[in-house]
Amino acid sequence: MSGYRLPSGGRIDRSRPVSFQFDGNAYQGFAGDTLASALLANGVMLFGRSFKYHRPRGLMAAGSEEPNALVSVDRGPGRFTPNLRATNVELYEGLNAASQNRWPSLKTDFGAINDRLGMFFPAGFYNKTFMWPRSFWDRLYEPSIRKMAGLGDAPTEEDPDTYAATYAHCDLLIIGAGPAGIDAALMAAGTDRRVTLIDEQDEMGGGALADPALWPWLERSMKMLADAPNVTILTRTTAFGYYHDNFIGAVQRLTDHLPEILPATGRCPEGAEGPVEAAQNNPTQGSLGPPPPSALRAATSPFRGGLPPREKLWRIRAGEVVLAQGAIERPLVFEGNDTPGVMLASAAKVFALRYGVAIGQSVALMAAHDSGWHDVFALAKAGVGIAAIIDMRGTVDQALIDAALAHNIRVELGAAVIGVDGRHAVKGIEIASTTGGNRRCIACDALLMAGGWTPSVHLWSHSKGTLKWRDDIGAYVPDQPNENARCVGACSGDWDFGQGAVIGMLPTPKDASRIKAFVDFQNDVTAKDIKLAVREGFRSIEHIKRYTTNGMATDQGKTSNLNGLQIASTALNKPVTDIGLTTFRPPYTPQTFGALAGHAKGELFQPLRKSPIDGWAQDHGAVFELVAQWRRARYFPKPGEDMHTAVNRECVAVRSSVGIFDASTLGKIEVVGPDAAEFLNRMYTNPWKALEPGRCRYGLLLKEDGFIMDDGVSARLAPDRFHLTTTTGGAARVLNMMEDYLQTEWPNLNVWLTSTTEQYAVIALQGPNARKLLEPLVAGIDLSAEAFPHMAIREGTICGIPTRLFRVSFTGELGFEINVPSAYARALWKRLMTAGAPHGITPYGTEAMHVLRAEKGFIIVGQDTDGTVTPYDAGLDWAVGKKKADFVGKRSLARPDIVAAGRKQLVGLLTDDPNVVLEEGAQIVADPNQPIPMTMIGHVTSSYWSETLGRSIAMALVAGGHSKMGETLHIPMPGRTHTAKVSDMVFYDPEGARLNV
Amino acid sequence: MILIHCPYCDEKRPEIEFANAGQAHVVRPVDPSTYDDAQWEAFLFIRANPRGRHHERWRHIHGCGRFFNAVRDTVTDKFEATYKAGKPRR
Amino acid sequence: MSDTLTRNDPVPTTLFTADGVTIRLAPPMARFSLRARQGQALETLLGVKLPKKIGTVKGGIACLGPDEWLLRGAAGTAIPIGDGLPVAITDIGERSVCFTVEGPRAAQLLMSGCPLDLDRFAAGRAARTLFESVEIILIRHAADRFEVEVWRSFADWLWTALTKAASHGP
Amino acid sequence: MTRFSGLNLFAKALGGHKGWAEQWPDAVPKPAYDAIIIGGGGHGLGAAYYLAKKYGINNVAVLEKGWIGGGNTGRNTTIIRSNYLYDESAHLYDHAVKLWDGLSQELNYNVMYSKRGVMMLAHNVHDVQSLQRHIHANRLNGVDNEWLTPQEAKAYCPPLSISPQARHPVLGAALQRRGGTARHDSVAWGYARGAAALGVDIIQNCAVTGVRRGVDGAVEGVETSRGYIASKRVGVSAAGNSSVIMQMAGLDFPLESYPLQALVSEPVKPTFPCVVMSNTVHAYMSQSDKGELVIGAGTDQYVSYSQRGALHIIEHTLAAICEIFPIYRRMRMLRTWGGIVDVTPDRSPILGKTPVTGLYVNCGWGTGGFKATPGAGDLLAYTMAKDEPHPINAPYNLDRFRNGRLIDEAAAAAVAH
Repeated sequence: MSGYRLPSGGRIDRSRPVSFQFDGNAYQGFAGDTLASALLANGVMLFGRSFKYHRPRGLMAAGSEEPNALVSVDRGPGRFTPNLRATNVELYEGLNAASQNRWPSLKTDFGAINDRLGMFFPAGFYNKTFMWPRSFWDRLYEPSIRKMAGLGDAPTEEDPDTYAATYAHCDLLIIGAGPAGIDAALMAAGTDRRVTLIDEQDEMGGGALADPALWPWLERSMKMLADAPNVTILTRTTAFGYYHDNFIGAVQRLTDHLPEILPATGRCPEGAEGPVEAAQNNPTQGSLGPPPPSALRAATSPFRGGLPPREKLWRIRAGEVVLAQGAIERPLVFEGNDTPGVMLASAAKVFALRYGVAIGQSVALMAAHDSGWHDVFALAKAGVGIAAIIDMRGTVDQALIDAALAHNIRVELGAAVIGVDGRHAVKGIEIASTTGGNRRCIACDALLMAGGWTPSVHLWSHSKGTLKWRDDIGAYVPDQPNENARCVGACSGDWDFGQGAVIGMLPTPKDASRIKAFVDFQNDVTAKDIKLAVREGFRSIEHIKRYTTNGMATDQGKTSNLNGLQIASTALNKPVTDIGLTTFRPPYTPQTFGALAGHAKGELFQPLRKSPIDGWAQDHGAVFELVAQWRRARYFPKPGEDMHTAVNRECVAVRSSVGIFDASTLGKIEVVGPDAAEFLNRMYTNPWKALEPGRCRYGLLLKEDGFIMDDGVSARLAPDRFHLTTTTGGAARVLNMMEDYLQTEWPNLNVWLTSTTEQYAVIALQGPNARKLLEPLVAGIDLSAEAFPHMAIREGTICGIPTRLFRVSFTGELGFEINVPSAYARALWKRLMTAGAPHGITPYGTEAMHVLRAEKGFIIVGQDTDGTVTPYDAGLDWAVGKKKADFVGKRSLARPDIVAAGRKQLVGLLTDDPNVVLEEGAQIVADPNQPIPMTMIGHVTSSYWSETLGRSIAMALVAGGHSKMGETLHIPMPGRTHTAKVSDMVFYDPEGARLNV
Repeated sequence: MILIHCPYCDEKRPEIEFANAGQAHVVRPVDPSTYDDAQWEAFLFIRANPRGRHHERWRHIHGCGRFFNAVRDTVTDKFEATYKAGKPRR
Repeated sequence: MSDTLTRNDPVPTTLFTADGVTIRLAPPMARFSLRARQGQALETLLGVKLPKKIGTVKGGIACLGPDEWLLRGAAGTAIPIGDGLPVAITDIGERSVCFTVEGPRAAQLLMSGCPLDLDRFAAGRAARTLFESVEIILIRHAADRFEVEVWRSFADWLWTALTKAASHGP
Repeated sequence: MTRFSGLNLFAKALGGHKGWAEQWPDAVPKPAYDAIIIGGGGHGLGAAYYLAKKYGINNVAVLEKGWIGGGNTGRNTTIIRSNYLYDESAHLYDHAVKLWDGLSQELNYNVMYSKRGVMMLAHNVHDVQSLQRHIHANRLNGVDNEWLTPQEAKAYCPPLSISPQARHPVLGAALQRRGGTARHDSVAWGYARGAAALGVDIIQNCAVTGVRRGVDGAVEGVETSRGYIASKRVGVSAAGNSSVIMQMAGLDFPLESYPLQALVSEPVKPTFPCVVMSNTVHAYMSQSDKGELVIGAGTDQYVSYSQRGALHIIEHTLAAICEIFPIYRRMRMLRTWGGIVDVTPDRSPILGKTPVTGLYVNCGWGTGGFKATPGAGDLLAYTMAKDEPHPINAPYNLDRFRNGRLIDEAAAAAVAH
């Protein structure tokens, strides 16, 4: 026989039947059921197959410690979740669950052959075999092992659900809402402390939910807590990890228990454009609109509100933490202990009294602890037939025996179950006296185990609180706290369930090396596996765990760790405390990736920074590239153009007339104060003190190790005010480094740094017609070559907007960089486009910018240098102030390897075939005919087609490159070796004639 | 996420507001050219890495912006003290 | 500043509403970063009183660090820049934008991404902090009214993050 | 040593597996050894094995303060690859990869080296340039590494999202087919068993408390929690605790130790065929033979020996994983853990002699030590046996921090512009 619904009792709502499916079969349960209780009520005993041996398995527990009954739940496209415990899946109308790790069906599983061959798969078997023939490993053995392993299937489609996250703060966090947790909350209710009480179940109460006598108390208490304004209650919330300084991670499950997921209450933005593109495309946005035909389909709707999040991550900072997580009953280890129908006594009680479901009609109990007796008495009271109580102890409290007699229950003391009859369900058990004799059978249809209790010290251990061993309960209990935390109730080792014996494995007259007595049910670790590990020299419990995988299943050893420890202790003949304790690691129970990722999905994954002009570029078909956190327009293809064509056109436009470029992403730092020049003089390689206001200077910044960190053109606006620029990617690093020196090395300097990267947008106008275009728009600045020379800065207005106008050039052409307050940049850009139309003004992107600067031999830090390049390597000797006593990085430039010959130096490279554009990153050799591994003397850092020059150009870091001018080098590529000659890096207008016009 | 007492803001703030800046009290020489290669190596690279009491720098980068010093036990991660830059080693 | 060039904002200028909270872009304003070893020099120069305690606001000026204040005022406000004095005054009027977050659920919404204990963050306080990975300056004006200053290029992200969190409901 | 084989397994099974001997004896320390290795991780055990096997020094002790393989060997994400940029690195790691190939047979212990391929993703133009540079350098160094288009990357790893709309779209990938994974614990155990069979004493629960040096400054032995043990040759291979040991010998080292976290999902049926790494998104992942998705998280920012990482690191890592592999959003994290990684200024290891005669060091592997296990072990053994470094590890000396000849792979990938 098998489980059935009791005629009365439980907290389920019998007036609300719920239909659901398991493995394609339709069943009915009640509101308030879990999948486990509902299936059990329908007589289903077989829930799943074990990991390794594919043994048929039923329910062992009633809560989150369940190791066997793992199911997959499918809620439609993208909403497939494997490995859920049936005991944690709340029943809802239409629930569709399936068993796992079986083929073709749960009842007939070909994988069960592993069970028959189990003797050949002891712990660590894979270390000992599959080595010959060698080639079989990759092709046969490993793929086969992989295929056999794993539990459920992984999802195959993108999850349409969203996840939320929040921080929260409280003075008292109570984890676990059983009687102990509720008592702690009641004590704090009505005080001025902010109290949060969280529990993983759908209903508060913990153990009290299976004790009808406590229900009135529970109801009263929960009402008091609900009425207390200082108490926050979170159900369906698992505190999964305890981190530094009372920081607790918890996940709240919001929708998995709902039959339908209805849109959240949030409303779309009223009217107008939003940054969400989907919203713009939806004609009904702006109101809630017509309800979507199916709630689940709404997930793909463009509504901003969309569906409520599936789960929410709570990041809770608590003043004090009270852990009231209770204790978990321990199974007993004997042959057949994994047969469906063998269950923890406490679980059977939960099923009967909380869910109104009996595990069987004739239930036996195998006890090593008093608590099982009490559970069985409760079952008897609920109308469940009790076949027998077997207790391995020779004597127990007489009151228990009296109570058993009063219930007319057969009692067998000093005896142990040594076998279970039945494969898919219990048909009977065989017992023997603990000394081995007197074997006999007892008919029953379920067997309960009462092996004692294990305090749930998981979070306590995460917090690095210490544990102490208690021989009397055979368990570790909390000792000294490391955080402001304490344990109350059963998780501290205090309970009133009575006493018990502490054992590893039940005694058996059978050959223990031949029987499968399970310790870790999910991972199929048996007592003999643990003994084998010990025999093979694995003595630390961590070794035993890793060798046997005991405690490494998805239940993380909640029911197996202590039994494993006891068995190892016996096998090693050492006290438990001498073989260590495996570390408890977060999470307490498995938590969804999505919940940990929170909102960080798609556009919210990481901020994508956009310049104020980005929208114009997007509207005009720009192709973007990602640079640091920014996106930048790479080129602006006209219809039919590829990148090459577009870039050629953009380059030619700059050289022949005028191009316009968005340089807003460059970092900017305003350096202000009487000691500004002194400060910059110490930071940069070149001298700054003599720079006159109104003039600009190229600045080179090293790290203290002497390697190039960043560069940029900076301007002196006033004696005590500089406007620095940095690379796009270097802005934050440079500012942080400068603050570091300023605050900690030179705190006496009167100078302050302010990031102005986003204060100013920067529009570069480059080309021979730049001045002509600009002149009519600018007021207060004389743009003439005499009044405003190259490398100068002027302040005035442009189109009525204040501007800091730089006359600088990263292209080699006459050029200006117009700094204006960000909000006006897009309008100004449009104005310049209009004004420049007669000149054929051409927007260009970063790719053309790269080509143009390479034609002039300007380096890009991060591309032509890479963190191992000194100014001398880069040919930037001119930018190093030889007379300066010190600057950041100067001392490092004198280190032996930095002054040694043969360093890689930056040079130009001209391919012998002008049509060959070398690949960036290609390696350079002196002798192309050497065998591999070749001696590489450098690599190509930048390489482009120069439309202006009608040939390819490249820059390269080459060992001793500065002394190799004119030499031919080789670039071996797959299929062909290119040749190129070392050249100067300035390929275009070396005299700079085009600049000074 | 550890809580760090910022000696400038005078309150405990969450770690993500801070940037660790390595060992504290590693002083840059006034004139680095007087350092030989070994001394310079020590300044650049050699770091105390104790199991236990450790002097380190933090910057309250997403707060008041200040660098400051701290004494923290690297085994327990607990702070013994934080103090302003320029104050003597604790 | 100009009647010929129009401003562009990085986020919608319309009000976002969800249960218990509204979010909107604040109008343009003037902003200056004020730096000095002691506030005295600035007070003299500007003729204002500076809040001394980090994290407090007084007369539109927030003290963000031991030598750092943020002055915010009506758009177009001009102040002396302190040439030659041991102070640093920098125009950052367009560096950031400001969101006003209002409603009974405002604090709760902000705590979805801000690690500070906003229950204990009194009206009149200001702090540079984070919303998830993005730096913000948070100013509380009343129990149910906050302002969030964020650098312009992060504004789009923050708007999306806040409105999404708000629409997820309590 | 009982030979492991399918046949023997079969035979032992018939005997109820009672016939298996200890894989390695739990040795009691002798008063003196020809060589001592401090640290019973894969590197240290490997060094002991090769000392005995290749270099004829059998009177060796491995001293482990806890249980062997319990440090970073047993806490890492088991990635193996050698597609490094610089010659020095490529030679070092490829030496290891060559030893990985065939290690199971050599040790007669299946370490489950799985050549499933390591794919490194490029998400922006700079990544593409950087990975191409690696590929070109690797080709000329004889190290396999090939470029894949996004479509080819997707074909190689179907769970990968190559949506151009992604925040960090995949622009391509570099694939090293010889890269892969191995079973971390088995590596330690296999070396321990192999070394023990050659006479090496593996001594667990033996913490080194001091390094004794003679009047000439040379090493004479080590003080331990189990008494003084003499040896004129001491190799330190103590990962995160290397600084602490070096301090005992009076040496300050360019090392800092940081917490590094990793995590696994619940096991699922085969879904993820290879190893994927993304430096830009900060995520890497593979699937173990048991079915768990194995995911590497980042380091915390401060020095710590607490083995206790922060939650926000895990949040960032899983956000990154879900971004590259959105189908795994409903997968669940089963277990997180922390290790201690010792990091040098140039992120490359220190492997060679020290200023103290007779004291050798193998440290500073940061997050990348597992892949080097056989190579590091072999090279440490070589250096200890010959009292001079092998040409492969010669560049990994301490002098480089003084003379500036750093081997900085991270700096080579620097980004700016």
